[in-house]
Amino acid sequence: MTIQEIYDLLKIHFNDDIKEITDISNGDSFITVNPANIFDILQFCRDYETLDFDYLTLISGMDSGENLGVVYHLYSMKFKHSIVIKAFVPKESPNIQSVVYLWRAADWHEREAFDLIGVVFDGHPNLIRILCPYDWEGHPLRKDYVTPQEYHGMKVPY
Amino acid sequence: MENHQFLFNFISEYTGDILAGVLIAIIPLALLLVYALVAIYGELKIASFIQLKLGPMRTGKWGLLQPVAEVFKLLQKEDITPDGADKPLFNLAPFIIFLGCYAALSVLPLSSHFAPSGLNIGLFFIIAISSLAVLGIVMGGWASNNKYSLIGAMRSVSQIISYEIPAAMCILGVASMAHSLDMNVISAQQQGGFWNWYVLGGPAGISKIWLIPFTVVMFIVYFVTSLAETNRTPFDVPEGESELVAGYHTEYSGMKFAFFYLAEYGNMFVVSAIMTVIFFGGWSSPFGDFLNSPIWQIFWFIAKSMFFVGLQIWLRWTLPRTRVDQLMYLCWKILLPLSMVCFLAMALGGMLY
Amino acid sequence: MGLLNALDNPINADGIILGKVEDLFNWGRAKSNWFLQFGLACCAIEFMAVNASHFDLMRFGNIPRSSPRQADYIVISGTVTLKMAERIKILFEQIPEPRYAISMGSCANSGGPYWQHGYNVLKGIDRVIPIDVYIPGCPPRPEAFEQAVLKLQEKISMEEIFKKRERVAQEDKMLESMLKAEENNFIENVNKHI
Amino acid sequence: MINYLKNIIKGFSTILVGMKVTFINLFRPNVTVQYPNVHPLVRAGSDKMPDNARNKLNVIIPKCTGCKSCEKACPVNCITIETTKVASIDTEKPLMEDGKKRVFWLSQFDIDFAKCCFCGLCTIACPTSAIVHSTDFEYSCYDRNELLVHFSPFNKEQVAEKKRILAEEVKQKAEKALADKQAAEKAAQEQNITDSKIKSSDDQTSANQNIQNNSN
Repeated sequence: MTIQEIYDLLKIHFNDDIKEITDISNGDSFITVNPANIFDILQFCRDYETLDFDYLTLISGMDSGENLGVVYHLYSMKFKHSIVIKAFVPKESPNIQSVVYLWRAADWHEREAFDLIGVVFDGHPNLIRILCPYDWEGHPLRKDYVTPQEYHGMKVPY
Repeated sequence: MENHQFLFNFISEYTGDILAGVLIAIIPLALLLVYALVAIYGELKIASFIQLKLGPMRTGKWGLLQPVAEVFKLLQKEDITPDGADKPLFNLAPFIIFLGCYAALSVLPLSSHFAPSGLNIGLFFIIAISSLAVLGIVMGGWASNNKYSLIGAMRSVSQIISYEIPAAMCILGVASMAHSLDMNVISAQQQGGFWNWYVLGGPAGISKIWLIPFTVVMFIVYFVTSLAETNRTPFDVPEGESELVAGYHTEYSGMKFAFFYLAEYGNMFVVSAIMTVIFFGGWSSPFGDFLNSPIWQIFWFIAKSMFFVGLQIWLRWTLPRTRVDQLMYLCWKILLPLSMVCFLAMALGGMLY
Repeated sequence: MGLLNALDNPINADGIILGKVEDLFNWGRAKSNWFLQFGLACCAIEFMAVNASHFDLMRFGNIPRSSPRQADYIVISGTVTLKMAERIKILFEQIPEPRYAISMGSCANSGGPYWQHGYNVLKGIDRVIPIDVYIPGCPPRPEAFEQAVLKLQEKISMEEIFKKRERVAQEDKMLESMLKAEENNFIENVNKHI
Repeated sequence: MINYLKNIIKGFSTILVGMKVTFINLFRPNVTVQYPNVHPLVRAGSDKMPDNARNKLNVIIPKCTGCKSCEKACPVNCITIETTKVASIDTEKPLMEDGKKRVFWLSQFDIDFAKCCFCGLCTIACPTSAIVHSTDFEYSCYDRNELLVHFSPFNKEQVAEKKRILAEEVKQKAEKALADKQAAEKAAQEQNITDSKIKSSDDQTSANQNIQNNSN
């Protein structure tokens, strides 16, 4: 299925939750959805007969300035089609439903997104830092992140 | 005061004996130390040649002084005793291990006229004294207060104790054929050419030919167990670098580690020497009376032992490390049945001849 | 080297070679360096090449040990993150004296490509442990590493082990100068305010 | 039971095969190159160090134009270049390698090899190939500051001297310019006066002419 067909199918089932489709000619076109309903949408994507996205390639977090974004790359082993879904959450309350129960692969991806961007995945079984030390302060890949002067007595800037 | 008087009397009465004891004790020690230098150098070089490289090259000619440099290095290295360690046990462990192999040397007959101690139960003594190594290892592993040390020590204990049973079977088999536990007697029985060695059925005419397969298998079983008892690859799970940092001697540094090092090579020599005595004729020349004078006997004994040490080193750089369960499988399910079957055959041979 | 120095010394009339015990020990220390196996990033791959047959680090008497207690020097080969820096410190402190450290590659020297923007990279391992030899390169050639080992051996054979170690003395000196500078600053400030 | 014995024999024989392999290796010639004895530059064949090996960077100062392309190309900002203009009153008249007149002194050309990632982008960016990878790899050192290599031929005093000369020239120029300006202003004023005089005389002459014309 092409991304337009997927978009149409999702639009039929989820109506207002599916916001828009952004066409990128030489890259992955993506569909922006409502973060509140992300779990149902992704579950639909996984379970619907003609979609059958059984493989979660990647979850990445992003900082678009005023909002935090979560990007899901899905792939279907059966139909060989893929889709990119984006959901934007406000910086003040960056909460989004976890999809660990749909794909186990989401576990570490979500921890990484939490660690570096600070998106909070509700319902994640073990949402702790994965790359940075546990006592690290802040989320380093945010645009307003300020590099600390010192960590455990070690000077950080050059 | 009375005690002193007693001691004085004792010393004055036995001065000659004590002096002789000390002198005789020094010979195996010197042998052991010189051998350790040679073995360490040999190990490095053989390992390097097998890997198509050169090994130590820049310490003297062909790196010949490498072990000497290592001794000087280890002598001045800081001696660390960890804070949480059980200090007396920690400091005692390397010496106990060294004691094990040093004491075993005392009954090895270097030639027909020289054995540091002509014990008539030599083989039995060696089986008993080699258990000291286990004690030292478990002491070191426990006292280090380090979980890797402890796991390594536990593995080592289970391994050595398991492998002692097939090893004892092999020694018993030969003892039953030789009707003796005296290592000098066993060596003397095998004089008159390599045909009389126990690995080829012992000194009993042509009719012993049915025994040869059993004795050869027995020798192989003993060789495998000797590898396991000295914690050499492929059975060096107690110090497996990939899992436990350095096993039971993780926390040892400086001279204490040097003692572990020395004891490992010393144990290699001891098991090789036992192998030589019980299977390969001890000090006896392989060519009958040719070159069989007492001085040449020392040469034969050491040459044979060093051959097996070389074999162990060669095997070390050939095989990867076994898994712990494979190790136990090999011992209990293969070596023990094999050694029992061979023991029966050898006992039968002992009854017949 | 030490032994050769001793042999170079004049032989007196009785044919006795005079040399220092220190030279003998330094010779042993320089020629037998056991290193701690410790790889962090791409430099570790080059480090493996140094140990392998073609370049053969064992020629210099360098034998790998897996326990820091038995090692003489540690090779920091790769990017040191702040998380790892603390572990490196622990490992280095576990090496018994006299101990040495080689910093291999740009990342360990100064943070390398991450020196400007790496929020999580330690900008130079010498902020955590004292380094004896720095090897530039990204990663350095195996020959460069061997040269560093020779350089380390040179340094060891020059040391006076029965005196205070050079590095310790240096650290003391640094501390002293720092204190002095602080004092001077203080005096200057006071003078300004007066 | 048969399987069991077969396994034992198989295990034993495979060990013998492995030992055979290592035994053959024991007597094969080794592949080691002995570095301090045999330098990689003089080795034969494939053991020789490749020409494109990423070793220490070398800057050929006479070729350098001070364009700072390498500084911009460097992904880790390990190159620092400072140029000082050549003063016209300077007694030294430097030339480039190709005989052109030099416009800039390279008062500072530092490469910090502790930061350098040896990517070679600067060698590509350089228009005159003044910065190249050399074959030198033996420059490990005891102190990290030694890795900050100054390629500029000047030391601090010389740089200060050059800067002083330049400042002097600038000052002279400024004075000259000021003087020129003042002179020009003065001249202009004088010119104005004379101009007006000339103009007035012109007017007169033209008036005279007119008168003459009229009279004619």
